[in-house]
Amino acid sequence: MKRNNRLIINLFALVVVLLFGFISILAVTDGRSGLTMFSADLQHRVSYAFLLKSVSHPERASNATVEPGGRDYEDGAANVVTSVVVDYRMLDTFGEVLVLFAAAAGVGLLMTERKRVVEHDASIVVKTAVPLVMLFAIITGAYIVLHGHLTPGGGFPGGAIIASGFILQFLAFRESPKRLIFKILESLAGLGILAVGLVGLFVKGSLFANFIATGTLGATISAGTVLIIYLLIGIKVAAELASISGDFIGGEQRIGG
Amino acid sequence: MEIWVVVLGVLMVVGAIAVLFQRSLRNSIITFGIISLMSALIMAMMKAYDVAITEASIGAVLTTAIFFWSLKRVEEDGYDEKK
Amino acid sequence: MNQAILLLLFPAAAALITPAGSALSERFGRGLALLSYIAGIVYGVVLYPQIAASPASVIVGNWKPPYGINLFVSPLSLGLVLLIYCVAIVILVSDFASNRKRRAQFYLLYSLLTMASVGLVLTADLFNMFVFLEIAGISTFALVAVGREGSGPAGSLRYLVLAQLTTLLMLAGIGLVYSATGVLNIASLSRFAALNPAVAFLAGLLILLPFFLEMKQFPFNGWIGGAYRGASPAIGATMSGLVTVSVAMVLARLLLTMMNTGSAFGDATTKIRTVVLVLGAATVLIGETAAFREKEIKRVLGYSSAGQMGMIAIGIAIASQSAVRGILFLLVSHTIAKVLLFLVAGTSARLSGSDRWDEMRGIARRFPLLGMLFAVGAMTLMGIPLFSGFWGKLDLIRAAIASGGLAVVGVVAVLIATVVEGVYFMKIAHAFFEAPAAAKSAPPESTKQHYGVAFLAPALVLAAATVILGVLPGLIDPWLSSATAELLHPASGYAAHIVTGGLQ
Amino acid sequence: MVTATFLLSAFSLILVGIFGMLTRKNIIRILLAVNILETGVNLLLVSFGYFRGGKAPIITAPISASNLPFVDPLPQALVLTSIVIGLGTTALALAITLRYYRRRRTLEFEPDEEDFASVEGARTLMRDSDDSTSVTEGKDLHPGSNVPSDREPAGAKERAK
Repeated sequence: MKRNNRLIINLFALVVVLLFGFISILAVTDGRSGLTMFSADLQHRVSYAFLLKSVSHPERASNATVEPGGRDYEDGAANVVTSVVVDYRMLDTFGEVLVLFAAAAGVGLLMTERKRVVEHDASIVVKTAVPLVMLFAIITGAYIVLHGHLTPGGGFPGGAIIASGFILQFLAFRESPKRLIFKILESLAGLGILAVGLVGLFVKGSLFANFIATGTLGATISAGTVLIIYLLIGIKVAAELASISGDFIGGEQRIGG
Repeated sequence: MEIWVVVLGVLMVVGAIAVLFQRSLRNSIITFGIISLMSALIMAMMKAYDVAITEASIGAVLTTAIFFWSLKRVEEDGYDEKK
Repeated sequence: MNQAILLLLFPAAAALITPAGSALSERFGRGLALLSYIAGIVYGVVLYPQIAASPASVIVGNWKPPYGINLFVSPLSLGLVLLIYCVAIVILVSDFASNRKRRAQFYLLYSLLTMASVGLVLTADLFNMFVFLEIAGISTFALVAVGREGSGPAGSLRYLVLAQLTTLLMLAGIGLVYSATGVLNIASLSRFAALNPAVAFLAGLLILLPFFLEMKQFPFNGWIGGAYRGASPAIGATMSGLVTVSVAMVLARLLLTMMNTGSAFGDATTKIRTVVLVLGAATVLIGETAAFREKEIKRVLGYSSAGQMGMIAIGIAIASQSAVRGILFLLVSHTIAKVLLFLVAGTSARLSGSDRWDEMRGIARRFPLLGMLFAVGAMTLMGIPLFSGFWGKLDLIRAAIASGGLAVVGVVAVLIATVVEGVYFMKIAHAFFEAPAAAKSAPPESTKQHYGVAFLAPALVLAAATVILGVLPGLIDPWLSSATAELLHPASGYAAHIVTGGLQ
Repeated sequence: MVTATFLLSAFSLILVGIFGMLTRKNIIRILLAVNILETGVNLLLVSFGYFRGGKAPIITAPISASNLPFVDPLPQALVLTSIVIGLGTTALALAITLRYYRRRRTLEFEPDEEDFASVEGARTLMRDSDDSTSVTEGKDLHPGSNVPSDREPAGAKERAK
């Protein structure tokens, strides 16, 4: 009996899914008048003003020009995706930082003790190689975080790469590192981001407003608070992902060998 | 460039179906990791390099790693797929 | 007026400080959380006269909508924010009565959940709404999973999987709307050029999906049983009291302000509202009958919330003046009464040692005040006159009859549900007031602790609020009329206050 | 044509993800399906922002209103956020799954509601740790006894009838 009621559920789900797919494709290719999926080309999207960095005066966007080396644009990041993530739509990113914060807290709260049987230690090769690889991981990650406003990448991938350095250390060296350092780092970096936001609120009149001159487009130190916020996000994401992974890998109980 | 897009797209969908119907959990997680990497590649083809790096470093590597760690911990706790 | 965003930041700051602070002392997290909610209330009350005079569009980063993100602080949203903070304080205080030693992360997650609910009420940007929905989701899953050892994780997982399904489909809907219109702001969409009817219907429904789930609407309420059994009473009260306020408000905001005849969703609006009405009516019937069959008191309250949210969905779908007044009143009175009932359920479960109401025989005899509080909460939900629920249901039913057509189906569902509600609340009350079972009565020492001031104070405050609102509904009339004006006339009440920089 | 391929592959990933979530019983497989759905939605969003012949939105040469050869940066920003949210949710879900397994000894998700209801309800609250964090700081609830809780209070089941 068990076998075919699984089959019925599968078939029913298949029908539901195909129906949903059919209806959506039908809706999207509908011929009637009105805006459809491809109606808004780049000129008619908000990103037009993001690309031309003329959000504070969108009516002059059509004759705005932006070039590397230009000074004091309203947003100094050469990488427009970073300027959207960290400057134009910063509240999303602040919310998203809190999502990771909640996830780290949830994992910390829920993770159960680990009963791990340890047969043998990591070989000498691993033990000597890991610190080296860790160093490269952290340097690469730091590079990606610090150049977030110029090249693709930024706080999130950079932080993840730095965290992968720490994860290597958890895996190779048995004793679990003191994780309080990650908790405090995470909390401070989060407070740092909120502080930058509040300074923007009280100095420039609205939360996360850029209160530092945005310098020349494309320079290493440019884009004002965008660089600072992405740095803090990088630290926070690195600390959080390291502590989440540390919770999953769990401490070592030397039961075996 | 067209051909690669079609090939990758089809491969990803086949991989996604494979994830659901593979017998061993370990193979499904590996297949999922491959799909995430392929999606990072497709994003790079769509000139979305920021997202490609993030998808590769977080979506593919860390998510797959967390799945493996959980599977490992559950197996240590007495879980056996054959049972 | 961009300082109003501080309303949102108090609990966020408390959450961010907690990990570092919890190293100092264990009680640090709890005190900080309460402090941040009190600060939110004080700031909100100070702000209210200014906002009542002219609603404020709070922008972030000095970028005007539709380019930047804006929050819309109006009497409606500020009133609900204050309600959310009050409910959060009451629930946290009542949680002290339970003998559970909560870890710092519990309060951290609770503050993030409160902040997310406040954010949902205030935000005027679609993707921002998605992010706040995810924060609320993640905090709720963790808080439910940490509840009852056996069924907490199971209930939380089912809830998580369903919530992820609907939230990710909402993201696809947001992508579709952006690809068609080029904007993500609700005010801009409320007066944008019309979308193709089929695209509008599909995108509109996809965007509403997670709110159907959070409001426990019919096809998406498979998770209620497991989640409400697994969660501890405080978290059950939060899910039914705190989260539903923000989710119902957002559904009203989307369905009335964003989707109206002049908006991007144009003539698909009527079709979407019919779907909401039908789902609401089905939920009312299914929710109440499920509550009727339940043996565990927390699940009874969970399913009864589903029924009440179904009524609110019907009211939103009817979208007439008195319907919106009715459901706003119903939303406020349901929140107060439901949190009160969860407090009573939690305490009587602790006193009688079991979750099932048929095992709590005679508890009202031993603790008459407990029985009285339960009666007040139950009568409010049933809509008995002299209690606040009555006025809400009256307006709703009057509006439904006036608007005729499919709304009459809604009325029939509401009336049947009220009868079913009455029956099962009577059944529970009967069990409560019955002659006490001789066998197990909790030792007196723990009685004082469970029944102490930490339970009584918040419960009495809630009961008083319900009765006052029931006897003088005029108290919140000005708030109701300005809220209804804002929701039903988006051009003058909502979009006019949002200074947008070009592109509609 | 290329955009249509991107959209179609993303959309089919969504459909496979939804199908997986509705039909699988093993929790880890359901969570894999959630991630497939999420990858599909992310791909869909990025392909909404893709314009044929566009370049990555990084300003390396002078641009003006007439010469904007870029793809749309905004969907990329949305997907950046969505990917990290997906990681957070998956990490939390797996932590809950570990706790679920610790207690139920199985990864099959369909708990038999009714059977568990009678046991769960009947058990007196005092004995059952209402909040595991208070009783044992994450330690195993019944040290040593690996007896799943369903079999334990057989007596309670009779009394509950």
